[in-house]
Formats: sequence, C-alpha cells, structure tokens
Amino acid sequence: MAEYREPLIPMLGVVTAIRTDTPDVKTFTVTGLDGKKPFVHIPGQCAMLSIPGVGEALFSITSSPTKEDALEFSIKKCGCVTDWLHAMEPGQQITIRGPYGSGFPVDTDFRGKDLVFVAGGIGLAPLHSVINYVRANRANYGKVDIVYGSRSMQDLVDFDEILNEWSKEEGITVHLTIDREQPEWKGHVGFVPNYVKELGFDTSRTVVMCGPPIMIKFTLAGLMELGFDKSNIYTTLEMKMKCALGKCGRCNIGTKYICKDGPVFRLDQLDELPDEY
Amino acid sequence: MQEVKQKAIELLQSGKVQRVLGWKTGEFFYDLTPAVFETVEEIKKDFVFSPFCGANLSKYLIAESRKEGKIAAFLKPCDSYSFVQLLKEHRIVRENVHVVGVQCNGMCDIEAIKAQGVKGVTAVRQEGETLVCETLYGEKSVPYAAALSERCKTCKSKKIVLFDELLGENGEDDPDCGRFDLVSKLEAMTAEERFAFWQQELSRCIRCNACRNVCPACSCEKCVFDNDTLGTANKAAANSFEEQNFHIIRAFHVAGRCTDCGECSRVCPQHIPLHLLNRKFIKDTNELYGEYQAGADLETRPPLVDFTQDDCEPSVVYTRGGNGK
Amino acid sequence: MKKLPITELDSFLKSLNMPVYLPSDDPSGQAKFTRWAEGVQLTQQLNTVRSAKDLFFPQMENLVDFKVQDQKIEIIEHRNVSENFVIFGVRACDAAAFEILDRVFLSDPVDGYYKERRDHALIVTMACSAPEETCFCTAFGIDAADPKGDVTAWKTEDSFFFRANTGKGEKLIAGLADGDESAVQAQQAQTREILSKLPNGKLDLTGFDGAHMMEKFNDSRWKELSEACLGCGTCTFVCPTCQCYDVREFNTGDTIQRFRCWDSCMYSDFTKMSAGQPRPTQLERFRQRFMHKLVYFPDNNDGVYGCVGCGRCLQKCPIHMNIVKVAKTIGGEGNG
Amino acid sequence: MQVNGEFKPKIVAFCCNWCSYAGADLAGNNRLNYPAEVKIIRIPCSCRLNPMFILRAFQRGADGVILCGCHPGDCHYTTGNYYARRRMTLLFSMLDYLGIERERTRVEWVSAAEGAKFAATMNDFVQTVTKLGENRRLEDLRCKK
Repeated sequence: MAEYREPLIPMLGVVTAIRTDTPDVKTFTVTGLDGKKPFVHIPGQCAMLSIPGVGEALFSITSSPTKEDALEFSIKKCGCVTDWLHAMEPGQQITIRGPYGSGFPVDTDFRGKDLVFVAGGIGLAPLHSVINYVRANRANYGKVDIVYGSRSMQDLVDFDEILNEWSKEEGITVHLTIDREQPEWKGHVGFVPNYVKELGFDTSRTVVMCGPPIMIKFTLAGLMELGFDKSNIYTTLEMKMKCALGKCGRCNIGTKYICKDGPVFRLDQLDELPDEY
Repeated sequence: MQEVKQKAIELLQSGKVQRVLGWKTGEFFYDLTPAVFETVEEIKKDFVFSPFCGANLSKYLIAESRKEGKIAAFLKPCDSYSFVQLLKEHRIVRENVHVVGVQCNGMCDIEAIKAQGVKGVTAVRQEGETLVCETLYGEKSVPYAAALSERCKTCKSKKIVLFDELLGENGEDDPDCGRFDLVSKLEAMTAEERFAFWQQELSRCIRCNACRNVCPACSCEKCVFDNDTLGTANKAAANSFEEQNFHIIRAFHVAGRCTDCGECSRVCPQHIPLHLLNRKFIKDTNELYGEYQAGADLETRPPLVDFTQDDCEPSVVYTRGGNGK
Repeated sequence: MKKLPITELDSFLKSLNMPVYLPSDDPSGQAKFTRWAEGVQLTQQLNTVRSAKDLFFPQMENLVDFKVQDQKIEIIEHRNVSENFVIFGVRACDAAAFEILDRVFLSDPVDGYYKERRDHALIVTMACSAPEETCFCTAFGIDAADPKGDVTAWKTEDSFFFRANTGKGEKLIAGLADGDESAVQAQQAQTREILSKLPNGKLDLTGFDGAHMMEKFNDSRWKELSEACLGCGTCTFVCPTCQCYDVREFNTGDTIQRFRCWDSCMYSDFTKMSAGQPRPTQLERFRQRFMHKLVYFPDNNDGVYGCVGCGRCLQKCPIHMNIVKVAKTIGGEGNG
Repeated sequence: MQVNGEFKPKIVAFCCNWCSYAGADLAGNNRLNYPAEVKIIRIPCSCRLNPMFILRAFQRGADGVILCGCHPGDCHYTTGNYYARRRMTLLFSMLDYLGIERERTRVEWVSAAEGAKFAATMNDFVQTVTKLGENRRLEDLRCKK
C-alpha cells in the first residue's frame, strides 16, 4: 500500500518528449521526476495535468498500459491549458494526478471478442491506448477492425504508427477515411458514419467509439440500422471537471459521475441517463 | 388587490396580450414568485397581488419582450423606473410590452416581521395599521410600518413614470423621503469609523451574486466577475480586498443607471445594506453634477456619459463632506 | 443526563480548554458560528444564516501552493493539522447534514482536508424548542427535539441539559452534575406538538428515487418552476448539504495558490467547457440542483435525500422558489 | 515596502500616452528628480483607466495610485478626460466612503510640456503617501511577501 496522498495534491512530472502529430495535435510523453512511469492505468482512464498558474484539465491517456516507461497524451489545442501545453518545450515540469475513471473493460467484456474501433479526429486518443493493449495481448482477442477518419490527411493522428505498425499486423484491418478529396490521398473519402455503414460489420462484434458528438450520433444511428445491440457499443463522454474524484459535482449526469463512473459508458447505460452531455 | 387580478384576466381574454407577467402564490402568504401566465385558468388559480409582491419585474422583460407576442407587465412605481431605464438602454422591446401601472403602499418583508420577534408565521391579515399574524405559537400583532421592507421606509416616489394603463391613482415624488440620511450619517463619520462599518458589513458577503443577478441595471450578457479570460473572475471572496473589490465595482458599474429600486438589499441573504453604496453614487452625482434620477425619463443624459467643461476636479473629494481625517 | 445552569455556560466552555464554535449574533443581528471567547453569547435565534458546514467545508481554503521557475515547479504543501474543537449548539438539521457531507467527502477517495477537521470535531447538538414555519426536517425523519451528535443538549428556561451519545461526548460532559430528565421530556413533548403542525412537515417525497429518474427529469413543469430563477447561488451557499466546489488558482506574484471554493450548479459557468455547454439554460441548471438532491443522491446513497429540511432556502431565495415547491409540483400526490 | 527600516511607498502612475507620458519623458530629459518608487503605466487616454485597474494596483501592493492625463480641453480624443474626471471623482469619493484614505488616490493633469510639473507632482504625491504609511485598508495579504 502506497503512502497516503491527498487526492487533490498532484505529483510532479516531466514532459520528456513532444511529437507534433497534426497541425493542432501534439503527443506529450510524461514521466515522473524519477524518470519512471508516474502510475499504472487501464486503457480509457484519464489523468489531470496542470501547469500551475494556467489551469488543470483532464486528458485521456493515449499510451497503452503495456508501455512501461512513460505515459503519453495526445492533446488537441483548443483552450487555455492546451494552448500552453502546445507552446512548451521538452523538459518542462508539469503536475499530474490520476489515474481517473473506469476505463474500458479490456480484461473482461472485451476478451475473446471481435472488436471494431471507430474514431474521429482526436477521438483516437483514448482508443489508441486500447488498440495497443489489444495488440500486446493479441491472443486474448479476435479480429480487429479500425475505422478512423479525420478532416484531412494531415489531421490523422498517429498516421505513421497506423501505417507502419497497425496496418501490417495480422488480424488487424485499418480503414482510413478523410472528409474531403486530396490529391495525394488514395484511400477512402467520406464521413466516418457512412463509411461504417458501407463496411457493414457483423452485429456480433463489440464496437468501441470515440469522436466528436456529431460523429457519434450518426455512427450510432448507422449501427442501429445494421442491427447492433446497444450493450455491445462503448463510447466515452466528456464534461468539465475540477476534482476528478466524484466530489466537486460538475460532471454529474443523472446518478453517474463522468470522472468516476465514466468516461467509458456502454450505450445501454447511457440510455438510462438524462441526455445532458 | 382583486382589481389587479381582474385586469390580468381581462387583458388575456381580450386578446390584447398573449402573456401576463405577475406574481404567483407560494406555500405561504409571503413567498410569491415572479411568473408568466399564459391562460386565464392559471391566473385564476395562482395570480396574486399583495403587500408581499416585492420582486421587481422589469428585468424579466429583457428576455420576455424579445419573445413572440405581447406581454402585459404589472409594474409598481419602483419597477417603472427600472423599466424606463432599461428602455433607455434599449434592452426592452417596447412594442411587445403592455405596462399596467399598479400603485403600492410599501411592500412588506417577512424578515422584517420576524425581526419583530414573531416566529412561525403562517398567515397574516391587515387590520388598519396593524398586521395580525397567525403563527404556530398563536396570534401576534405587528404594526404595518414595522413590517415594511427597509427600502419602502424611505420611498422616493409613488409615481409610475410610464404606463399604458393605470390601476388606481398615480402618486408623486417625495423629495423629503430621507433616503440619503444614512449616507450622510456615514459621511459624517471618521474614515476609521466608516472603514470599520463597511468591513463589518462586507465581511458577511458570501458572493452568492444575488445582488448582481437581481439588479435591473446589471444586465450585461457576461459579467466581468465571471470572465475567466480577463483574469477578473472571482467566485469566492478570499479576503476583505475581494469583498471590497466586488462591491465597489458592482456599485460603480450601475452608477448613474441605478434607479434605487432597492432589490440588491432586499435579496441579500446576509442583509448587507448594499443600497447605501448605490445611494452614495446617486447622492454624489446629484450634488456634483445636478439632480438626476435614473429611469425618470427617456431623454436626460445619465451623469457618467455626460460632462461639462467646468465640472469639479476629483480633488474635490479631499475637502468634501465628513471630517474625513 | 447532566445539568448546567445557563449562567454557568461561560465557565463550562472555558473549562473545555479547546476552541468552541457556537451560534452567536453578529452586530447586524444575524446568527453565525463564532469562535467563543469571554463575552460571546449564544444566540436566541433558531438557526444561523450560513449553515454549520462552513466549519468542515469552508467557503474557501488553500489546497496547495506552487512555485514555478523556468521549467521547474515546486509543490509546497502546507497542511494545517487541526486541533480538537467543539461545535456547540448545532441544530438537528445541520447535524444530519454532516452525515450527508460525510457520504461525499469521506467516501473513497477520502478528502483529507475535510476528514482532518471532521475527526477533530466534537459536536454538541441543541434541540429545537421553537421551530419556524419554514422548517420541514420531519419530512426526512429528523427529530428536532432529540438531535444526534456526540452530545445532545436541551435549553430550558434556566438550565442546559446534556446527554452524551458517544464516548467522546461522555468525556466532554463528565464533570457536570446530574440532572433530572423531566424538564427535557416536557420540552420535547411541546416541541413535537409544534413539529407535528409544521406546514411542510409531511412533505411527500414518494416517487423521488432512481426508478423514476427519467420521468422526473423529463417532467414538463421544470420550465415553469425555473422561469423566475435568477441563477444566483443563494440557495446553494446557505444550504447545509450543498457540496459542489471549484478549484481555482491565484497568482500572488510569488507563488501560485491553488484553492477550492464553493461553487453553485446554478451558475452558468459551472459546466461550461471550451467544447460547449451541456446545460445551456437556467432550466437545466435549476433541474440539476433539485434532481441531484431528490433523485441522484438518494439513488447513490441508500435512499438518503440530499436535503435536511432546514428551510434556509425557503427563507433566503430572492424569488422564493425552493425545494418544497419543486417537490410538491413534480412530486407525489400525498402533498395535496 | 520597508527599506532599511524606512517606509518606501509603491506608487503606480497611470499616464496618458499623449500628454503625461511625454511629460514624464520631458522630466527625464531635463534631469528632474522624482522618486524611483513611482512606476509608470502608460494608457492610451486617461479615460481608459478602468476603476478595476486602480483596485488591482492596490491589491498588488501599491500604496498610492495617481492618474495623469491631458488638461481638460486638450484630450487627444477631444473628450476622454472629461469622462475620466467624472468617473474618478465618483470612484475616489466611494473609496473615501468605504474609509480608505482619500489621499492615496489622485488625478493630476500634466501636459507634454510640463516636465517640471510631473516631477513636482510625483514628489508631492510620494511625500503624501509616505506620510500615510502602508496601504492597509485595501490590501490583499496574499500578495504581500
């Protein structure tokens, strides 16, 4: 049992590397001051990162738990804290606390299943963690299909890794799409929801989905049309958070707290919650 | 009182208006809530006009007058000043409002009744100049004057400045109401005494923002105190500085626009006499730049968006009023 | 049962040799929990404007400081270790509210700031003898004539009577003389008589539970209930059970102080994100507050409502909208 | 701020860009002395001075705040300083009403040609505030080291 730490007091971390993925997404590698991984997590869990004086915000952990040496966060520039993160240099100390949330049921419900991952834009961040976890424990899972779309080729996060690692692995099929035609793009063009429908997956598969609300909404409609069961579809929610401990009250939706009971929810669970997210 | 309800029904029935803004009954005789009525049945069931209709309805008209259809609003003298001030600032769509002026004999405040030592009040009836209260502990009597809300004890005007129709008689300004007496008293104190007085009052502030949110003059879409990007956001008063900061700026932002309706003090859960801050500005502008009553008309320029070349210098403060040192 | 003449309260409090907080009238005539010192009088009023939660969950407190220099950050923890203290004269409703706050702050992960104060507090409750018409604690099964706490106190014409409920309480009043219970029983009978007549004392809350969540949530009458709401935080801040907070930072020019302060779900910025606002109008914010107290909280907490019927919001809401009106409008038929 | 046991006030001077800031410049060019405790903040016009700026200055440790602008009638924007004059009068009066020492705040009209007036004003203001001592009534303890 570790020494008692006040849950609201963060620990220090160092950003050891910063990789520019797209014009507005960077991936940050974070370790503790001792150079080791700050904590162990489950895919889908989040952590609170902060720069004192700028603010604190919750980010999903992009790296798989199987990555031993550090945590990774793919972060899109869209507000105060993220602007600051994007402007900083490697070697910068930040504060970190976590892990928070329930994570994906990778070692229970996902076991032995054929999986379909559907992601849009920065929505790949939480799924990236699961996908790499599944790859590391390949024997425990069946077929894997990844449908990933973005506005343009330049906006595809982790493009190199997708091309050079995921696509080349046996049992994994990657389906990439971009919103509009681009001369150098040879792949599929079109929105994710339509693409998912075109691909027409078997309804026995488990779907894991993350992306902008509008993508989720239409993809869901498509999946329902295909005859998927809601209990086989997982997605993540986002709300403003301050404590991430289920106490400060703002991420409360119905009887659930996104920070504690989520951010991962099964669709049939979401149906039982008020539509306030 | 029945007349007001009848008028509400009549206006709705005649099709002159589609909605009526008034006060709705509560659990007790005193906890009346501002409400918009859309049917005659609702009015028959819940509409009230009583000495406990203290809430100023004008601010609701900012949103209500922008909705489709016409709305009738019952405005007391105080409310009518706020209404005119909001019109002057182009915050209300005039064509969509049918103003019914209602006279007011001073509104009562349940907390004033309770301050008289009456507990557990469940009902009241007026007998002449006395309020007879039925309580959980038997009947108690309170003089009507003692039950008046603080602001009504120094009522500046019984004049309804703007109306489409009037119920009862219009009243007059009362220049001798003595509403600046307490301000003068404070001005006459030493700086130390004033500081101690305001520290004691402002330290009770819990920053609930009720004073700001109820104020008809505080109608900004986004308040400077909610603005995170400016760095002026302030959610809890950490110390006396932040208490002072909030209340000085709150009063300053409505200076020259505050009609002295007294809502800020009425709603303050901690009974901070916030109107004394607003009245200080009113008194100062009156004395330094000439008499001005916000909301009294649509034409006069408010003192803070006006000037003359021979205005006094700020140094006038060093020698004005009080002994100061 | 122990007895203490009213005139000897000061010497008793002094003999406790630790900080005592009791409701006392401030110069404006309102009662608030004040640190006792010679001359600080126990109030005659029924209750304080602000609830007793302040003593465990203050409106604002510093959590941690940071010093930032170039790429380095230093974390400065400055945890105050509490000393034992007594809260004297807590009413039954506020005492019940502590149990509700405990369910939030002492559930995993435990909030150390709260726990530190909670562990060091000794609660002396004070039975009510003259409830107001706004009280409705009876609706939540709270007995204002016999409140909980480490010690329960009754105040009669000339004496205090004390009964210890815990070992800690036992020690606190060990030095006092024994007294006869009959005066207490007489007062309790009288109080319960009044309690049975409270206008909202029998507020019916059937149907406010997890099973009816969507039905309550989708009720069309939230619109009329919330239409006059000013979006201020009065109800939240005077409420003894409201516990939402914000974590913010203040730059002193030298250090960054990270503090937490009370927040209100009634405020428009409560859930506002750069990505959007899930509760865009006052209707949603208003609904959240009452749904949380009457449906979400009990569903997560063995049916315990997030309200204790203290009546503060009934007294203080600028537009007089409150939980009783909500419960009666949205709620059970039993409310007539 | 105490320096060697002697009180040195912190003064914030908000100076309008067109007159007073140039006046301060002139004071410097003419080698006129005024205390180093005066920190100048340039603003486009005296009318730009939001009352919150003054309060914020006090919060951050100022012991006195002075506003300098063009003489009435000479405003670069024609009328800005007339409005500023009314606002500051009311604000100062309010500060006085709250019991905050009235001499801690001042408005002075200094033209670009009045380098000597600038230096004299600052000398006088620093002296006044030094006599008043530290700002205690409008302070934020968190910002004091």
